[in-house]
Amino acid sequence: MPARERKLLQGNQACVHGAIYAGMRFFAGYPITPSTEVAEMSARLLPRIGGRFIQMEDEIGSIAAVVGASISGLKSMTATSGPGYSLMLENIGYAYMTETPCVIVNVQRGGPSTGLPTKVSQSDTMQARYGPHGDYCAIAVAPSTVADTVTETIRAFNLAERFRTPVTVLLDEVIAHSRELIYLPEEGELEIYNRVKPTASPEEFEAFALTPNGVSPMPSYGEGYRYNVTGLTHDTHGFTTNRVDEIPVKLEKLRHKIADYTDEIEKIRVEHMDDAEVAIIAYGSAARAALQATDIARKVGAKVGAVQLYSIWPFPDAKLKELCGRCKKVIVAELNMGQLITEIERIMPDKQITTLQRYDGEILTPLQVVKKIEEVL
Amino acid sequence: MAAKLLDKVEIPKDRYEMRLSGSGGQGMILAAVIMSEAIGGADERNVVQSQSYGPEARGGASKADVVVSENEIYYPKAMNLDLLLAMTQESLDSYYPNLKEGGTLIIDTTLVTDVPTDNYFGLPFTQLAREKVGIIMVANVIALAAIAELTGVVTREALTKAVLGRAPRGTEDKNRKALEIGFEEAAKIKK
Amino acid sequence: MTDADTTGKPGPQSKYDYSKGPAPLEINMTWCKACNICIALCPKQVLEPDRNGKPVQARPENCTQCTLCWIHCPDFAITSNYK
Amino acid sequence: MATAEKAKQKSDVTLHYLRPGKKFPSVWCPGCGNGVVMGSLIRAIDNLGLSKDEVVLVSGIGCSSRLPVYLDFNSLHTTHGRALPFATGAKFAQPHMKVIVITGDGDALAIGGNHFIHACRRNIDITAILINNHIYGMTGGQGSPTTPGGTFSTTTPYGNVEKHFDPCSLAAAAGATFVARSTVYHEPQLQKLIGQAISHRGFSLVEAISNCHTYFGRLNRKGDAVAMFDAFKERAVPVGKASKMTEEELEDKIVTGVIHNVEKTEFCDEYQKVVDAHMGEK
Repeated sequence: MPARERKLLQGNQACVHGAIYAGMRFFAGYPITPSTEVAEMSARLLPRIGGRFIQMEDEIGSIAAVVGASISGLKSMTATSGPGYSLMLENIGYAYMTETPCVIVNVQRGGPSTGLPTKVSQSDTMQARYGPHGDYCAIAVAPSTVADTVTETIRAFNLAERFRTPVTVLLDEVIAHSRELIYLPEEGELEIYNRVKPTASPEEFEAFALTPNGVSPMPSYGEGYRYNVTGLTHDTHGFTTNRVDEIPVKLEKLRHKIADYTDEIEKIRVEHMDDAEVAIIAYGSAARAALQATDIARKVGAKVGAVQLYSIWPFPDAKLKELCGRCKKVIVAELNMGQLITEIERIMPDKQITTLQRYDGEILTPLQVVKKIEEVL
Repeated sequence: MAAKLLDKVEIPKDRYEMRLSGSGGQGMILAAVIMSEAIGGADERNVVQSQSYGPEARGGASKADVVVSENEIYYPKAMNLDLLLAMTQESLDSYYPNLKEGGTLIIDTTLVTDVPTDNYFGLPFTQLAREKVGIIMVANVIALAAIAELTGVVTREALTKAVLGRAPRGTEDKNRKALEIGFEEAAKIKK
Repeated sequence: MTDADTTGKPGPQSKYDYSKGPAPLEINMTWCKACNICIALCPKQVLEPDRNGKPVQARPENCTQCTLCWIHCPDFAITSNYK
Repeated sequence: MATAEKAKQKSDVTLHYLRPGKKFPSVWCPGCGNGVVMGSLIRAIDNLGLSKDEVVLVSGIGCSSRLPVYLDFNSLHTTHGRALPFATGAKFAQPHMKVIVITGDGDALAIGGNHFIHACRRNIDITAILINNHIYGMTGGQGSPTTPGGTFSTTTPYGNVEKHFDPCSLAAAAGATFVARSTVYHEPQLQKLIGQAISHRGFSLVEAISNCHTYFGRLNRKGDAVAMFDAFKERAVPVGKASKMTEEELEDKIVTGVIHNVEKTEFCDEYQKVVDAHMGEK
């Protein structure tokens, strides 16, 4: 086997490689630190594979163009950061309602508002779940290394196509701007999922048909299925409805098509949890500090384990509960004032849960985590 | 046991942490990128390269870190520097406290005059670039060559390949020259 | 109430000569919202409102097929009926 | 009989483009000009001989934006003001499709104002049909960016103190390459202009002056639909004639016809050149 060459890539650049591997052929975005390299790399690479890049007038237009392109048949993505993500929420909500697959990369930075453009944060954790108004079920994945960013972006596209839904990739400034040597996956190495196309004739086609797994086959514009797409609550044909018997059907579809299949979405990394008395739960760059601290603390005999979440939403309730079953104490390490911890407290009311927060624009250090381990032990 | 945890912990020894520092425009980030690629091209060691980002990257103090390990690199930032390259007095003053005991300090004696230790390697990188190559822009390449020679973190061959891989077209000769000077001058002061 | 009220067709009192064929216009009284535009724009007073304000063909023999009524009908309720 | 045959065929052509399964009549008030524009659009598309599958109708929010759902095309009813960026994505993804945006004065010029000027600037091959009734209809008669100074709406109860946009001048200045205006009274002209706009390669705007007698008419004593249609007839001045008139003479007039028509490179075409030049590069 010929030696493969590693590439030195930033997280933001790796994200584009992953997206293209997954089939991305359309990118619309608006420059914002610290996500801009995603747009720059897309602008450079997409024409080379016959794809399309457009810099829109703002983030609202960017996600709108992404949804329009996806319905027209191209796998589409946009990338932004906190303030831009806030602007996108309107049409991310539209994508939930219209069940349009697309990927939104949010390279988190400090907030609220313009906040800290060049500093790391994980304070959009909850926004990725509850950002747009209304009831729906969200999917968010969270890489922590440059290599992860490739695989998680691919996973984000696969999940978007599988579940006909927008998927958020929660990056953060540290991963986005760090360079690491990575192997890019070779053709055929990773599985790529494409949206299910209708097999019914256009006459029999029902745009938002109820199916056993809740996902309706999705044609592209121009394929003969002239259906209506609307952000208004609609019936299975795509027509607006105000009927009390039809509204819950739509909302339950949005929820159950994801909530009933969480095992296909959840992904957790576990280190040293077999005999751990203390578990550290983290994601993204905070998880790297947690893993490092676990490694350090283990060497001096502390019975500590690390649990890294690769998918934040839907929250892996059952799996996490099972993983932490043995240990009495849990440390939640995150770069915000306590967002992930609310979910942990919800699912493990019987445990002693400690929070380790950092929100000064810097990444948690392994020694800070070790210190916290020492406190709770 | 618990109370003594912090006293006992050690920064993992499988990591080699470098910081290349200077002022904006001296090419420290590019140097760190080249160093990372040189290491990556040579063997299977892992590398994480990071830098200060933002307004400070456009002038003023500039730093770029390279963490090298044969194992998976968990924490992406430097914790305890094995090597500090300081191209200016300001960067030396800022980052010297992060250099671990017994770590390697390399300074540009053209611009650094006040060194808080006797245990260091000094070469006039900027002056060498100006006088022997004709452009000060390659001072960072001379420094990279010196790091390779003095620490053995990467071979001459791997570094040369990485530098030439990044050199803009038409500057290959000057970069080659800069590498030679760096290797030679560093060999002279190597202990 | 004549059948003109519900069908939009000429009533029995109309002078329209059915031997010449069906009435010039077909009016979909279900879609019509009685906006009065067709009645007002007709230059030959072919149409008159019924008691609901919807058009009936009071003087179908006057129709010149000028198209004004149906091109301005916002509800596609009028079609020309010449065969 | 030939003329009558033609008339018959034309009068029911609209029915062949209505979406099966969608209930009629429409949601609009009796006499609303939106329906007239819908008829013009259908007849223009039919005249061009476009297949239903190659047409995408995109709209935002507002009364006019309800139009696409009634028609048997690919339709995308989006969020307020955002029809143009959605359309941009759809068009750019499949440049061979005919993408037509149905929008209103509030949708296109207030909340969507930024998208509007940038779609014009890019000269992307999209046709925007802006149904201008000078007021917000769906939310109940509030002032819009085209509400004339001094007129009344529910949010300008003492008369509008703001200036209004001229969508055609705005579009032309922003880079649109085909700009035309007509009214719902001048249906044959409106239909013809829509046809020209769809055929035009580049960003085209057709401003259709329409009546909201329910709010704008009632609040400003302009009468019912018929009275407003009559006013459009009175106020319309063809663009050729208007060029010989003074500013004062043109006050309160509606200049109709092709306002602006130039050739410029189109966005998707230009991007395709980039793709052709760099395809396959590593």
